[in-house]
Amino acid sequence: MTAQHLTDPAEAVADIPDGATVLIGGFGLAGQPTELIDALREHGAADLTVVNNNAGNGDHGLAALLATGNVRKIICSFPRQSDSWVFDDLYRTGRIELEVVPQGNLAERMRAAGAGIGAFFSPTGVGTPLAEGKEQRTIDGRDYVLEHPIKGDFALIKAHRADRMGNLVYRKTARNFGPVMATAATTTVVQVSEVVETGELDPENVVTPSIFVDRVVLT
Amino acid sequence: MTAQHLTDPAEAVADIPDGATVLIGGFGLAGQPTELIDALREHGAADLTVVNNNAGNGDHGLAALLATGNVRKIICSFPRQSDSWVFDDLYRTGRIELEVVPQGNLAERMRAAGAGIGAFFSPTGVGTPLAEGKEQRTIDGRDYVLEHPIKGDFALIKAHRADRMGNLVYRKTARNFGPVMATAATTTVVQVSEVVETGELDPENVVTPSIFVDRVVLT
Amino acid sequence: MTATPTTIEHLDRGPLDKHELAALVAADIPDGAFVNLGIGQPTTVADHLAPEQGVVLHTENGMLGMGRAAVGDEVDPDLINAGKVPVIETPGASYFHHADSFAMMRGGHLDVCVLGAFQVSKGGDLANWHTGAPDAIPAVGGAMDLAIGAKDVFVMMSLFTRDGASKLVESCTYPLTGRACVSRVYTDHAVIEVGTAGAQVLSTYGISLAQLRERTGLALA
Amino acid sequence: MTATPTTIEHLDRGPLDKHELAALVAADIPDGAFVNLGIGQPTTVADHLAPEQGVVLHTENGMLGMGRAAVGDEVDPDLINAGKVPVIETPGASYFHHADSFAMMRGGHLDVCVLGAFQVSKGGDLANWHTGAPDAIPAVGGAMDLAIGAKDVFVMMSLFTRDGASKLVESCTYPLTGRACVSRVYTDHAVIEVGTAGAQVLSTYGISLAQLRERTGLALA
Repeated sequence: MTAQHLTDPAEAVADIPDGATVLIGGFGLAGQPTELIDALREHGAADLTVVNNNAGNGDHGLAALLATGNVRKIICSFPRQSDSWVFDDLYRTGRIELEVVPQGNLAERMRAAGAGIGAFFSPTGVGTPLAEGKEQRTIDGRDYVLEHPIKGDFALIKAHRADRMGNLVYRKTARNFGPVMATAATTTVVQVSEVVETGELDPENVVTPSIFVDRVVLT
Repeated sequence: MTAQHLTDPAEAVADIPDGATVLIGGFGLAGQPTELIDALREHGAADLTVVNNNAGNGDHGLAALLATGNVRKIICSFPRQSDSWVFDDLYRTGRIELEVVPQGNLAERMRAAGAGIGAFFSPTGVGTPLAEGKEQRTIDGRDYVLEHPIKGDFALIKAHRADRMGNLVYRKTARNFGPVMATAATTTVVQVSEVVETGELDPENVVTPSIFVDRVVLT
Repeated sequence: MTATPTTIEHLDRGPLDKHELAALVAADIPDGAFVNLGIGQPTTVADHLAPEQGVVLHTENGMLGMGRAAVGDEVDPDLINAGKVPVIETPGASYFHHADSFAMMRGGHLDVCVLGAFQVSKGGDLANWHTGAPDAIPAVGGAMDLAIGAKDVFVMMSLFTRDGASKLVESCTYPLTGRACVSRVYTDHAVIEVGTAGAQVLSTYGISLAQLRERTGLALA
Repeated sequence: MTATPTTIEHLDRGPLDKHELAALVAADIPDGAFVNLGIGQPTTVADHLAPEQGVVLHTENGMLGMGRAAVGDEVDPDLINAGKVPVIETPGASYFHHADSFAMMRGGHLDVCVLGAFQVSKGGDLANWHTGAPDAIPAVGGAMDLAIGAKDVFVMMSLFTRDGASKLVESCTYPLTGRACVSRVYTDHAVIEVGTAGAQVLSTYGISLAQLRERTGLALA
């Protein structure tokens, strides 16, 4: 289906239900879908599971979403930062669940969800506390941990440019988790800074094909 | 290491030893590294395992390589075609081993080799003869077959354009197996129709980063 | 629960010819769907897709937005479909490598895949890659990935072999391509929903439901 | 088998300062290597890489060919390194998404990764992500992927804690980041090869091998 084009971030996230798993793109500010996160916060769905590389910085964006108390669980690789006080407080007072996942496993588990892989033996984390309780196997003399997919009900990501169909290109390291999350969610919502006519993106250079994109919000 | 640039295909394949596993790109003629295959045939390494989508067509290219008797085993998805008489004869007379792999498993197993994945549960092939003897598992109500990586000693692929460092771009559906095979082999040899100066390829549009490319042959 | 649909019997006509069958399949593909058309007969469905349907064709050798067969100067050896036929590119197309292309299929992102078959079982098992002949050289290509790689898998086939045996069967005798993967079977004589709930005939052409039950030997609803 | 190397004792000088240590690591990186420099002290290695070495830097957030820190107008919020510091692009750079970037690491394609550490064991176990303090919030980032994601993993650290305890240990007391993954440890007092064959001191700075054995409490070769 050709992507739905919207101008109001609120409309783009209005059907995210309580209890949803939401994949949120970005690494630092690069690729962070700020307007979509703000819209989700204002929308107010409760009991969310959020997947992001971090657990919010300062008082804005993801941190502000966490501060509403509507996020039941966060799955991330690096929650603890100098300015992650919102998360830190929620965590220390037992008001948020945390699943820490090595960054490469986080990316690969979402890739697996998008690619129909049931589970995979990962080389990362073997012999560490993060592998405890997980199935391990030695294959060709190397040890691996079995990791399972992380699938999202929604993905909120940021890209640079979309065409009318929903094909996407990104900018520099802002690409980060966007292309993977787009494949791993049932509904993918993208905020972009530019929309061009279909045919204006070179087919050789499309990074996320339109099949993975449901809604495009020009911000 | 910046890719080594050569003009003689023979030099590019001269160190492929007997017994090597060689991943050969292409789907039909699109992306087929014809000059490299011919050079490998003339080089004459014996006891090879070849991975390709098919098992040669007509009397040229891969079929001519098979005809030398130097290929002990072929791993492919679709050996039997109207013009695969070279392979057909070798197979029916017991002179070549065949491992038939569903095309998606073939691609994903090479991707796993390149990505350090020890094995993965694939949704493809469950309940079919190609899953016999393989470990199966039900995960979240769906059945999967455990598949293992296919790693190459060498990959011979074709791209459209390389820069001096070895970054690659492809042309249309000739991209097919190239980017995956480049990641899955110890030594990747690429034939291209154009070499440009480093910096001339847009970093956003590089498909195979130079880290995966060892030798570039301008043909 | 939806009510059990009534079978529509078209008795004022003969069976569907190949063009009619392709048109029927094309009409059932939802607007804007991402679709893979298998090699052979399914390819003809493309000729019946209306531009306003906005269907986007996927070819597993690495492209979305595949267009019609290339003619004359359009032929480009680097731009072919899964049947290795030169095709053209449509606006909004994209290219990707084989692992990404099959991830797209296996991840369930395609809406519809249309395939040919030797046999389909009432439960939706598909056999379309191997006759089981002991001297046949096995060759599977993307068949098994396509079988499990779309939200809906439509099969297009003649309902009976030349010998009159039903290709819709209680359980497949040919080696399977995929288990419980087909959602609907389009044949010259009938369109039938299949799946774990059993087979449900949606419409017949030139044959009554009763005759269909008799000729297939199946307890069709 | 190579002959056991002789330890070179530099007794005419004190321990290496941070710049000297970074320069030493930089000099040991092979020409043309693809290298990931971890956050913190390892980042300083970049300042000592000579352009003619042709080293290509990887940053795990999706780039090969990362350049130096951006200054002034060069700062682009979309172009940052794994430490979230704005950087510049070098000719021949490429961008890719997170799964491809970590596949590159985990697939063993990087030649060298340089990391900091809390502890390294003689056998090459690495502890650099968690102090094990019961109230600490766990945070791993890419540490575990980097630990197993390069042909050679170099650790840069001070050899002793402020309390004088050796950070090179018989076996790590902190939670592990990776098992048997470090190949060489660069410290202010010594450069030591580690691994399943045990620890081998390559050079000392301002300390003798005998003193090193005494202060670390390890049977160093």
